[in-house]
Amino acid sequence: MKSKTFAQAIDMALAQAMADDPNIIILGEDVQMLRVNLFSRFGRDRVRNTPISESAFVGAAVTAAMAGLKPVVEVMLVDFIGVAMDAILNHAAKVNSFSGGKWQVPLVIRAACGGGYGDGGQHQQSLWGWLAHIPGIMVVVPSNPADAGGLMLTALEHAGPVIYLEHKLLADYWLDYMGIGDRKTVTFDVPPNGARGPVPDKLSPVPPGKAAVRQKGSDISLVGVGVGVHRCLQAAGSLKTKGVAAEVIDLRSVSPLDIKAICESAEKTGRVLVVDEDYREFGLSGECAAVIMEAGIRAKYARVCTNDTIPYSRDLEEKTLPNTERIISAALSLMS
Amino acid sequence: MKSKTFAQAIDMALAQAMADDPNIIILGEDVQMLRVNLFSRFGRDRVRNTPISESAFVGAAVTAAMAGLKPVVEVMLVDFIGVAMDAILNHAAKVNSFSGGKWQVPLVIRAACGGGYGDGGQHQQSLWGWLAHIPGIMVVVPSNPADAGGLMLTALEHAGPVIYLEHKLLADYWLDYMGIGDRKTVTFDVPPNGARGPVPDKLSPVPPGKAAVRQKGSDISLVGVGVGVHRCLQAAGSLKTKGVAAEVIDLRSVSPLDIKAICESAEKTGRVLVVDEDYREFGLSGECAAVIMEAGIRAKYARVCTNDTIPYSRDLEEKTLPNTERIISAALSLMS
Amino acid sequence: MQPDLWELYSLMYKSRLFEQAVKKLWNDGKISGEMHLAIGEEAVAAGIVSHLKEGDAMALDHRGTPQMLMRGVDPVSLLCELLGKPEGLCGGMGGHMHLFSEQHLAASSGIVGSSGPAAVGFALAAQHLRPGAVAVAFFGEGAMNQGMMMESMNLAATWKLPVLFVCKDSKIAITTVSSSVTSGSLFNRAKSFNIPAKEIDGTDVEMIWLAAHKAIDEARRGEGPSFLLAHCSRPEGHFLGDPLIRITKNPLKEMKDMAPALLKSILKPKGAAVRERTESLSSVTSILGQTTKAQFFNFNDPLDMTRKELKSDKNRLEQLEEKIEQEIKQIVINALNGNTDNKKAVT
Amino acid sequence: MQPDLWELYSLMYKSRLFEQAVKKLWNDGKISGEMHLAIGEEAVAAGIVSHLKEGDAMALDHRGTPQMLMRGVDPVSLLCELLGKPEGLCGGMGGHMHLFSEQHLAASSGIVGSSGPAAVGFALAAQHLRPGAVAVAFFGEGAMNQGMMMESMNLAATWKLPVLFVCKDSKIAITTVSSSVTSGSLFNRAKSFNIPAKEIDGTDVEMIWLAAHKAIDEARRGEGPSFLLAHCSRPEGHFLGDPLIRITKNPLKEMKDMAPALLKSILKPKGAAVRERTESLSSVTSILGQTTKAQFFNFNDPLDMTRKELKSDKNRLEQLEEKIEQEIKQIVINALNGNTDNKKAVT
Ligand SMILES: Cc1ncc(C[n+]2csc(CCOP(=O)(O)OP(=O)(O)O)c2C)c(N)n1
Ligand SMILES: Cc1ncc(C[n+]2csc(CCOP(=O)(O)OP(=O)(O)O)c2C)c(N)n1
Ligand SMILES: [Mg+2]
Ligand SMILES: [Mg+2]
Repeated sequence: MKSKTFAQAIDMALAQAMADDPNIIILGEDVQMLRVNLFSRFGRDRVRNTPISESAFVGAAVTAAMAGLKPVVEVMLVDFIGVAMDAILNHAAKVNSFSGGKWQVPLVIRAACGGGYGDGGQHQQSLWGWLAHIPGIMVVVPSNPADAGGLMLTALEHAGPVIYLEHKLLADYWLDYMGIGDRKTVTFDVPPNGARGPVPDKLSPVPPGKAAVRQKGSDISLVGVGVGVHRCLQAAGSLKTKGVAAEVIDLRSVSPLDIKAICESAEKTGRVLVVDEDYREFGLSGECAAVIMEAGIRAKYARVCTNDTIPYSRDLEEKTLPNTERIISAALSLMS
Repeated sequence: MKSKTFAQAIDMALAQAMADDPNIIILGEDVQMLRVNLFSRFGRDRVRNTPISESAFVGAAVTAAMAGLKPVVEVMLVDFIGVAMDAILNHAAKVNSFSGGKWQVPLVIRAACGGGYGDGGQHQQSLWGWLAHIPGIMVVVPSNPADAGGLMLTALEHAGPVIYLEHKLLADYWLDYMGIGDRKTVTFDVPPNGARGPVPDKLSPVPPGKAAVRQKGSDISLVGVGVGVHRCLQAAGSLKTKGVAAEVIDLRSVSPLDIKAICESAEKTGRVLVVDEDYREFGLSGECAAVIMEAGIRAKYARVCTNDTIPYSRDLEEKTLPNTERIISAALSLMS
Repeated sequence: MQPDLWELYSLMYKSRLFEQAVKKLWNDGKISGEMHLAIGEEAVAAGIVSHLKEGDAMALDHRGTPQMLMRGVDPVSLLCELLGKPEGLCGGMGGHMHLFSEQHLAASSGIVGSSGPAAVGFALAAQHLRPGAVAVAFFGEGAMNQGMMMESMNLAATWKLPVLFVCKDSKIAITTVSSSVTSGSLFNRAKSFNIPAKEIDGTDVEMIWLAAHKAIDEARRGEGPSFLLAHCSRPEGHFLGDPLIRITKNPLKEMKDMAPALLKSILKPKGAAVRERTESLSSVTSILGQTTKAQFFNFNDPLDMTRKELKSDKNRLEQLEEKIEQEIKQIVINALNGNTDNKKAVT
Repeated sequence: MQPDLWELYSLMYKSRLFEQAVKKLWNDGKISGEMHLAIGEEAVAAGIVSHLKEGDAMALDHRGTPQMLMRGVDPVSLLCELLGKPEGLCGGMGGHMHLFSEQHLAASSGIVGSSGPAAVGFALAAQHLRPGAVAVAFFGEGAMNQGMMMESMNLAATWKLPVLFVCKDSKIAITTVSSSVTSGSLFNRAKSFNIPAKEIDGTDVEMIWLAAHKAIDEARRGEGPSFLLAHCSRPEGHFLGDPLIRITKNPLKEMKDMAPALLKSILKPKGAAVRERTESLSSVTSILGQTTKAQFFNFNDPLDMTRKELKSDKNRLEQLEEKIEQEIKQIVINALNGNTDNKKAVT
């Protein structure tokens, strides 16, 4: 186990897999610079720069996957996925079903997501719950380096299409490009254990659809994903000083959702607070409520999410994205 | 009040509004034939055929709305909205917020939705819960002619973007084009009171975000939208013979969601069954669970939704879309 | 090289009879949803698909039955799929707009324009895994205005991918005359991406075969994509039950439903000026007129042209047609009974 | 007609100083996120925006500060918006990629290619509501490969909409040399949609003004869209803090972080052949080389060219520059204090 950054762990997973499987290729805008280490090792045929034509190259990645390649197609920021949505909604997600289960689409769609660095509402969305609504795709969101590497392997091994989202506050190079730009005059609320942490020397895949309990507790379940997990852990620290023992669940995979983990924790604590950087309505937080109610578990429930378009101004942004204070105050309300 | 078809009521609402407001225009593929009555009355400048270029013309409709027109832009089937998703996700829904609340996008996006006529998984989706996830857009789904006309007026009067979805089993011309094709050899489960019904001589808008209680009952709340409402009503009839008094709520508007109506009914009956033709996970059914739990209401809950890509074969399709039998059996489970 | 006209004719005739059988089954209510026939486009399909071999791929749109059939997909399992049977090519899950055969690297989609990216992806895989193999995209002239199609042309040309873009120009997209919504020529549009383009009579299977031969050959040799613009006409309309066809075939009956509302709309106060209203009406009439024309007068049947040449050996032609007719009859019977080759293979 | 070079120079100089002030504020940490400057593109903005009047519209991309400023948006409220202040043009909600002014019918977006549809919609509204008004779309050469941009060109040409499509060719999109992902010439691409196209030196404000004059005039008279392809260079890179610029400016420091991992990757077993690895490396070096060149050697400053002409009246020039410098200083002070015109107007 060495300490590595979130970004290094993903690169490592890709390098490990690409060395073993010559059919893995990377496609996307600027990938020859973004993945310069992979480009210089695997060459321009396997790390291909594309034109700014997301609908064509994501669509192409779908059939390339059907015809024997294993493309990792990058759409840079998940916000830009709207341009390529048809390829995901009507093709990647449906071919297996349309073919009567006979034809697979082993495709990884990779994108950076999330906010907290003042880049405005068109570049800081999360959208994981939105994407997970479409049957037929897996959606994973790592919260630390070991999972970032492990979930990339999970994605690469999965027989169907996977959307792999890396949060910009965790991936140091994204934050550098989009937020820091070599300045010492700006600061961001980067979760240190998310951006850097121990990573095994040889990575292995995280089991699909398996949440991780990051902290045990008996009073309230904080359920989150990505950066949200770290906000929950921080909130749990404060709650502890107020005598509240919070359990923190890192979903890791939005779809499939680890219903068992959510329900077991809900059953135990009787209080569930979902922390979701994606939009509040019709998304992950609602789905968590549904699986709890479906299981017949009686629990108090609240959610701290992004309620609206994310504002540009750092002040307003801070209030809009789920922050530790909002989590603490929602948790305390549930306790009372 | 005359008896009119669902489609006639929409045409009537548009004709009424277009006569009063010269800034209303209709854009989309084949609209000169699809809206032939409006075309022949209002001419080719106000009813414009487009090329098959959804991303351009939906995007154009956004700024046309910003610059003084009131476009009703048609994407034919909601399934095709993937191609134009960026215009909705990152533009229509966000301009008002980006401009600091200073600039409005009074746009109606109209599409046919829903299945039940054997057209396969790329032409029968509902997607209302998916679209409602995006903050900044209203999503309405009428279930009968009077509401079809009224909600079109609601959409036209709304200051922001509205997605207006008409179900193909209710709109006779869609069903004729896509399913019947002048054949006497096919039958479809068309809800008669949805496809035809009394419509006031002068239409007025339905209040935004207001559900309608279609049937009162004290044992269980059946919550649905579009064709689902009729399936609920039919199920309620059967349940009555089994001694179960079901309340049926027609949401009419998915976003904003009538939380009050859902919660009042849930509180009263203590049992909620959401019937949703859109995909089950991360959508409307989950959101209903969330608002009930957020309100601290203890209720039993279940959902009957579309769980997967919709199959082509009529048999398999029938089992996949929410049908009356599935509703009855889920309701009875909740009763026990 | 010269095409084998007998082989091409047999592909076309088989496809024609197959689709005529499909029409009957659809009319009988045994096939659901929108059924898009490609009657009139057989020469384009045959002239191109006859070049394909193992490892080559096809990206099809909503009108892809002939290509699947000609490529060698088991016809009974194909028909079973249209019938929505579990024995179908896709177990009844896909239906006529979503025909998939992994073995033939053949994929379909009902999303207009998506055969562009699909062919690019197939060709990319070919470049990596099956050098010398090609991918063909079939689509209509309406699809040329779809952004992803234009992006795909740029992408294929940039990466010198082995793609043959085949645009079947029916002049109409559902009810919209494509020239009224298209600026510039499609031929020049393709050429502007630096893609060699050829415009061709879509009913002349020999010419198509030759053009495809050249284009596919170049693609196999790594010289990149080509574009074929083939003009066809399509007497069965956009899909079975096409309202335009219904009106032109049975104006009295259909107009009875349509006319009163139309008349009322035209006479209503408030709205466009009288002149503009008249223009609207005449544009509706003109589409109906074009539909009639395309159907009854303008239909250059690609089969007729070839049949004329083959008539020199009348006996052989009669035998061939007879054989194919029997084949199709048997296919229909087997499909209705669910006796697919697949099934036989399994049991 | 001839342009007023003094007016154009004053627009350009103001924009230059404004963006230099933005750069400083960004470096000071007062502006967040990705800040895309348009230094080097001032002639394109000035030569075109100076033609616009009430009722005309602008659709901007991620690099639209100069156009907003030149169009007459209150500079203090503009700067306040970049600073994320409540006094900003959009109350701090939009930021530098989302500048909106309803009064000027000016809208921005960070989605590459979306200024195409946006200009089409503005022009459609103009055709209905403000005959004679026009809409301008500004975008980069990278955006020309975005499907919606190509669709928009077809749509504008089909509907004969008053759109001026302005492509600022910086030759690069973030780190990708656009010619390496673009097939055919953009000039021919535009022409293939039947849109009159003109290629032009993007540093020559006089030529741009004249070309825009003609194109906008035609658009106002209902003759439809035009396309201008203007070549510019952009010394500030893609955005402030651009890693490519950093490496070229400070190779020792930046390479210290980058080189070890790169070297390790290149030497790892399993992967491409040595020759291909060397090719990768040299293509990285070549992008860095091009960045350096664009920055230090190839930068044709559009201001220099005009200044040279105006030097004939040296006094007037000095006075003008002095005045603008003062103005910008005051704008920065006011913005930092939140004293916008809006605010004054309200209180
Ligand atoms: C993205 C998308 N938009 C619209 C449609 C509806 N639609 C189906 S076929 C068709 C016309 C296609 O015309 P063309 O490409 O010329 O093919 P043809 O039907 O004439 O063979 C349209 C608009 C669709 N399926 N997908
Ligand atoms: C749809 C979409 N894809 C990708 C991006 C990321 N992106 C931002 S700017 C840019 C390059 C644009 O290049 P060009 O159009 O030439 O404009 P320039 O930045 O050179 O002025 C890219 C790829 C985006 N914002 N939107
Ligand atoms: Mg056509
Ligand atoms: Mg550029």
